[in-house]
Amino acid sequence: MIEIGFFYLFAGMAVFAALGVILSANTMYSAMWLILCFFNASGLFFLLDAEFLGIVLILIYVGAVMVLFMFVVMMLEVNQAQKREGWLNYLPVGGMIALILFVELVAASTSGIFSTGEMAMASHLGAEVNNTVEIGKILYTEYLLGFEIAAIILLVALVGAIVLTLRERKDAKYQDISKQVKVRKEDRLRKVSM
Amino acid sequence: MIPLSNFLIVGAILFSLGIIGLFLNRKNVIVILMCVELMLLAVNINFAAFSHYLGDLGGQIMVFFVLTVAASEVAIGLAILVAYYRQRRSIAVEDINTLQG
Amino acid sequence: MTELFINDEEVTVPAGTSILEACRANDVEVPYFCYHPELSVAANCRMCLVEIEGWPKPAASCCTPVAEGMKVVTQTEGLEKDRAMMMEYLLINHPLDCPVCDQGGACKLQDYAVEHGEGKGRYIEEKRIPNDKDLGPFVNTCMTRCIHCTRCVRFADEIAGTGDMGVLNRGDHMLIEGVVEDALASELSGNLPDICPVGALLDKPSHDVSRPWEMTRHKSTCTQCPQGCDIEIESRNDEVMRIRPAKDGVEPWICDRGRFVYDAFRSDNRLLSPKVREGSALIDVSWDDAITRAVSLLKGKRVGIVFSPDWSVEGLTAIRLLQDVAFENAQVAFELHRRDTRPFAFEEGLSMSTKSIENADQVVVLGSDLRQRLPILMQRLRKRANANKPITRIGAMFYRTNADLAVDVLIRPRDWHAVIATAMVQLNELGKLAAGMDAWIEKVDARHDAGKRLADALIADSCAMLVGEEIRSHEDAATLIHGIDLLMRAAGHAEVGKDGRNLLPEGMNAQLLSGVFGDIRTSAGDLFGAAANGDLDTLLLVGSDPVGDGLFSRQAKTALEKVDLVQVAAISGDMGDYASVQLPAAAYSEIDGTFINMEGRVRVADNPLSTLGEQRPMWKVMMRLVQAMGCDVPAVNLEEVRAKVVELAPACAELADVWSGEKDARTIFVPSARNKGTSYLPTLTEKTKTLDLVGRYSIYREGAWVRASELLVEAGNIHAMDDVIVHPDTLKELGLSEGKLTVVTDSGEFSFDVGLRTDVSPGVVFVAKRGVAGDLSTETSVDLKGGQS
Amino acid sequence: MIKRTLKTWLLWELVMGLALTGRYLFKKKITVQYPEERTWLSPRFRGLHALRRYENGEERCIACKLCEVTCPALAITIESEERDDGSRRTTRYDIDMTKCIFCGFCTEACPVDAIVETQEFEYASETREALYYTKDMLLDVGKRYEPQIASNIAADARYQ
Amino acid sequence: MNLLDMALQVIIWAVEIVAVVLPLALAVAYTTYAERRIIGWMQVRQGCNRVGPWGLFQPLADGLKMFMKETIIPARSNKFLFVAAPVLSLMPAFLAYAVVPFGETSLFGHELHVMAIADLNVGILYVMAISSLAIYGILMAGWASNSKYALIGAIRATSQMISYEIAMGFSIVCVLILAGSLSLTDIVHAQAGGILHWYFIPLFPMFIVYFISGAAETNRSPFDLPEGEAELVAGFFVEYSGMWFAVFALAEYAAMILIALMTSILFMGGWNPPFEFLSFIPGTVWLLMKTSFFIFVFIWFRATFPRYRYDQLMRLGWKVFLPLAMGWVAVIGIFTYTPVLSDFIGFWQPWR
Repeated sequence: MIEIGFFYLFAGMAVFAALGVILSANTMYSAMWLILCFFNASGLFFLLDAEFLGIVLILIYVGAVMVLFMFVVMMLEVNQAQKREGWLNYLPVGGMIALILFVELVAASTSGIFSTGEMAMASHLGAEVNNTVEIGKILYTEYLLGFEIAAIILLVALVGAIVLTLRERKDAKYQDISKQVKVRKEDRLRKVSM
Repeated sequence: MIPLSNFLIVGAILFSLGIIGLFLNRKNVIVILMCVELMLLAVNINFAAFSHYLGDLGGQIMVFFVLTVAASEVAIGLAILVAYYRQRRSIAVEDINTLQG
Repeated sequence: MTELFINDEEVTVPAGTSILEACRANDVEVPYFCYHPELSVAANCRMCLVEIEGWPKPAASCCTPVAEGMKVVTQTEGLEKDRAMMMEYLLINHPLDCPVCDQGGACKLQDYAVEHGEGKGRYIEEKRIPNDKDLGPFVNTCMTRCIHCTRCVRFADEIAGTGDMGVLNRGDHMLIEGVVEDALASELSGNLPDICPVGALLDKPSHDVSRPWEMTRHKSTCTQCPQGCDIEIESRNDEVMRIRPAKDGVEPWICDRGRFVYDAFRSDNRLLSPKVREGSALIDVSWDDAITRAVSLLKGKRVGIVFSPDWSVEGLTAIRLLQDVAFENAQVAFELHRRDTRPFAFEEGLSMSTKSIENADQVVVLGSDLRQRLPILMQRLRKRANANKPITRIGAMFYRTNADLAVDVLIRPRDWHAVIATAMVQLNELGKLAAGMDAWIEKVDARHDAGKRLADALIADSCAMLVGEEIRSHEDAATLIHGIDLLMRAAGHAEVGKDGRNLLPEGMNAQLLSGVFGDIRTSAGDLFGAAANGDLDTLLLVGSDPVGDGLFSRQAKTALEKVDLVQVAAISGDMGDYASVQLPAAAYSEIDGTFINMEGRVRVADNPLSTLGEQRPMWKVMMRLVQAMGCDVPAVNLEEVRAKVVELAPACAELADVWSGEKDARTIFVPSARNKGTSYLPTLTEKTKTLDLVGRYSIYREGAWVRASELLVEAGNIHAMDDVIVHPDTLKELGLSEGKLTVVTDSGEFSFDVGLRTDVSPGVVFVAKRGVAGDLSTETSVDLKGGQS
Repeated sequence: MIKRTLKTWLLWELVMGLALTGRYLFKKKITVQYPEERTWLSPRFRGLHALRRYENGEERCIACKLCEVTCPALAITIESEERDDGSRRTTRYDIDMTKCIFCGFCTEACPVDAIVETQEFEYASETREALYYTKDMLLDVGKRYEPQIASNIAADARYQ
Repeated sequence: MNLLDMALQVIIWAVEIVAVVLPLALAVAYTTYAERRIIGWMQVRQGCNRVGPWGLFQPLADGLKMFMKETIIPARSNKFLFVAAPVLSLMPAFLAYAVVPFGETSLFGHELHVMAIADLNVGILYVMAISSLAIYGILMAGWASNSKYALIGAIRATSQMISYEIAMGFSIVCVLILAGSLSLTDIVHAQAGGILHWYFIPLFPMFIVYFISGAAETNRSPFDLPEGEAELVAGFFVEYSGMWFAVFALAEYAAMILIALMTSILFMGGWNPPFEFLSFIPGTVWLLMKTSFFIFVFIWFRATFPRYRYDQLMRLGWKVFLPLAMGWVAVIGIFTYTPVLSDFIGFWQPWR
């Protein structure tokens, strides 16, 4: 009972927040809505006994990715006024595509195999299983290759992002702190006998 | 007990909203990126749901990978955006069409 | 020219210059106290000592003329020592009260004590303490501070001509004394504090109020008389503290009236906010309300406009613009002293500069009390008289001048035709002719001996004819001026370059007025008459006070009681009793404006004081009225008003260059109008009354500003004379004695205290313009009766 | 070299810094407990202004306005006129204590020691208006602190 | 679970929450007092000693003053977010305490009961996740104020917090490797058995990294650049006054106490006494003593060190702490899985 209630709460909030994301005039608000959406998705994850993923979702998305979004929004001064210009032209096409997809997906998900039967209702992972431990176990065994690739992708993304945005300003002065710290009095001071 | 289809429908709704958002906010690359995140989230929900109901942790591992890729995508995407903004002082999608041949 | 060396630099100065002047001309600093460029040399302060090569002793540079090849040194150790000793000597009796002395901070003695004096005085004995003098309301004395430079004595002798300061005793007992222990009789006495190098003579009204460093100074033009002196207004927090002659002005002095009138700027009589009559009282309202009220009184009504000529060129032009746009058929008058509005052969304004008047071979003054009307011009003539150059004067009174006049003749105003005719006859005999003279001579039978004196003066090589108010306000003025014009032409004083025809105007900007308003001017008397007869609904009075000033006060009073009055003014005058609406306009200290003085000299005032209340520049008030009347506004800023000035008055075209900065205002003279075509023949009407009536002008009584200034009123009371004065012979002839007598006029009988003065022409009754007898000025002839009416 | 590396990695400098502050934690405190305890004030202390009078009751101020002109904060406003007995006196002598920077130039400039600064510094008020000292208030201050002012001037006279 | 049980559970939760939040609020208040006194002493001053005996009522007076003050909301700010921001920053600071175990007690039954509102098995992850949310309060405050100082302060704060969170995360990973659990209770249990078992011994560099990163994470001196008075006036909360300002201060001190608590739990053996013979003193007291010590050290830092320059701060985070922490993870990993070395490390790894 309680679970159903929570499900509808989380699901409803998530959908509502998603609407907020796409309808807000202010990019900052969009980001805030998206954060709310992620929170609720995390709630859904908890309902699915994926507490590790739920927390990681918050940690990564809310704690890092969205901050990055907000950062960029704050720094780039997006002109809000012209954001929505001419959206009506694209709404029919986009709406149509989205609608068709939506109908298809709903049809598929309600088409018997997922909506009825044992699989639809029964959880096949016991709640008492330590989700974190289990994930760890298969992540570092079965999916090790994938894990390594993901690590490399992250590394590439890290390097890529730095390469893209780092610029040494010609007109700015930099100091080498380790060099400063390393300095000893012998380097600067010379004894001269008079 | 929550039926699996409920999770799938939530995923479908979020995914569709993500698509509409793409069309609705064509001017603003940042919001477009957010919509992509939204769609990925929908996919993640599906993965997690299937994983749960099928009793296979592989789904959660997939979520894990999707998260990784999404984070990378955002980092790179925003980095490109910042670099572009420095060049053009604008991030409107129309202005980015100069990349066309 | 003489060449000499000052501190090893070769300089060239005119021969006869003193060394001190040579140094000053070449920016070499030489300290001095007693020297003053406008005064004679006294050489008694010994501060200006310089060393001259080959001379055994230092010489006083102010009284040593330069010589060819002279080698002057102004800075040596010896001289420093001498100067230090001089300073010590001067400071023996000088008190150390700089903190309480108004001169402190602007004091030569203080500056030189710092620059040249020793740090310490050795004199410990008692100082002497001369008594302070009472020199009237303008000059404060503190004689302990006096260093006996005698500048004031020389000023009183040479410039004021009154000689009422002098030196008593010698050496240590030397004292500066007023010859009469009373108020200074001079109308230039306010200059004494300016020339005093120490704090012995100080400005009394501003005494102990402010200090020199607190003052901000800005240049402006005095509009108190047609002379239009350059003044420097010293103000503190936008309150005028002092008015002084501008340092680089044309005249080194200004008169007391122009100096102390600032008292009126802050008087209660000042209009500082718009007022509207509610019942019997005037109450302050907003500009919008006042304008609405004014428009309700003006729009669609028959309006007469009377204004004062003392506004700036821009303000006056704005009045014309208002008339053009809003009241096309309105009558306009601006002269309260002119009975005859026919065009004059030469309109008001001088054709000569005051300097060339001073230097002319002959100066003829016809019927003018110059000392009262134009004290600064009189000071120039006095300098001329001191140099033994002739001045001829013909008038109804031996007006006091404090100068020796070569010829001074008394006539009665009704004799002017005869005088001119006689002069014409004289010139005819000498073969100096002008077309139209014969008709004159034929028409006038009477002859007057004064005409011969006039003719004598006219045969000089150059002659400056100063035609004064007795002729200008004469009922047949146009004819008389035509006659004088003929005389001048005949004598050859009318050619370009040596034009000597000067008609002394009533106020500022005469040259502009005859151009801008020449076609629509009317007599103020006629205008008031029309108003009194009900031919007008409303009077728009811009600045003047026709009840207090001018010839038509009785008519003005009748008219004002009859019609509505909208007044635009900086000062209310007596009009507060009549006005329905009063709109405040900025005084001359408060505007960016241009002024033209009687010589045609142009002055542009800028950096005005902040307005004290809600008053606005005249042109703005006028344009606001135009706008409120629902007409197109012809000019919305000062530049546009100035463009209109040039458009309306071609004579003032050069002003455009001044405003644009292309020309220096000092280089420009606006010429006064000449009406060549006019010719009138005398229409001799027999006077019904036996005695001529002449209004007597007083510097301290004429003008709303002056009457609002307590200081000037006080001075006026000191110098007051009886309301009516006559020559003793006149009374003797009539068998009367002085005291309360009845004056019989066309409009009634009035009783006055009649005083006796021997310098009045027999047969002439002088009335004080302001005061109880002011009402008589509309008349030109009266009878006297004994007893009270 | 080793010593340096060791020092760097063991955060030696930081530890020394902490040790220093740690030592001071136990030192005797030098705080003056203000209302109960007070520090000694120099005779040259520049506190609240006062206008003085002569012993016969006559105001010292002669309205020379030197203090007004020397005031760098433009805190002094003086208006003067000639009094009936012919002496020059102020009709208004205001000091705006909110503007005053207590530089003491006014006292230096005063030729008659009329404007002085007392050692009083506790004159806070609840309104700004109360800090606008008029002539009467300043004379009143002078009356209250005259003995102190006189002794301070006497103490400092040698160094003037 | 019937309704009564549910109601009972709710009441128990409520009591637990109150039992944590109230002392926490008081602790925050007296941390400010302690800070002022200690800094005062270190600067040879007295510090606040006027309100009440030894100035003990000073925090109350300050709180009263803050709440009486007018709250000014700038005219051109984003009103909603401006008001929401302090709440957003306070909420995670308090929320994190939900999983903090304050000790074990057998008061409520025979078995030992962990004194935590929720003894989550991923407790440490939870703390990490929640404390990373504190950024939003600051970010929103900076952005909604519509002031350049606030915005710069907020940007500084966020990038600083994100940067140091990574180093912090890696130092925690080291702890996890040793303890073999994400549960805070298990981590404490793993350190049982005296001071030698505490993790600050094998993980000494990580202990330092964690603690210093904690200072940076909570914007404490010498890493208080986001509120650098000299250049940013007051940083992200320039525009705040009165109550909302107090809320920010509350959040900052709560976060500071949390870091002190976490340091005690992760590295200093939590509620374990250093020596067995001292175990008569309750564990909670030990934990609070350790926490107090770390709070004192935070204050000590503030009294001692000058503020870092921003580029130096970033350099420290990314170029020193991050490699160091990652390297130490590798070292611990190598130790754990290399046969010979694992015997050494096994001493601290009870899961073996």
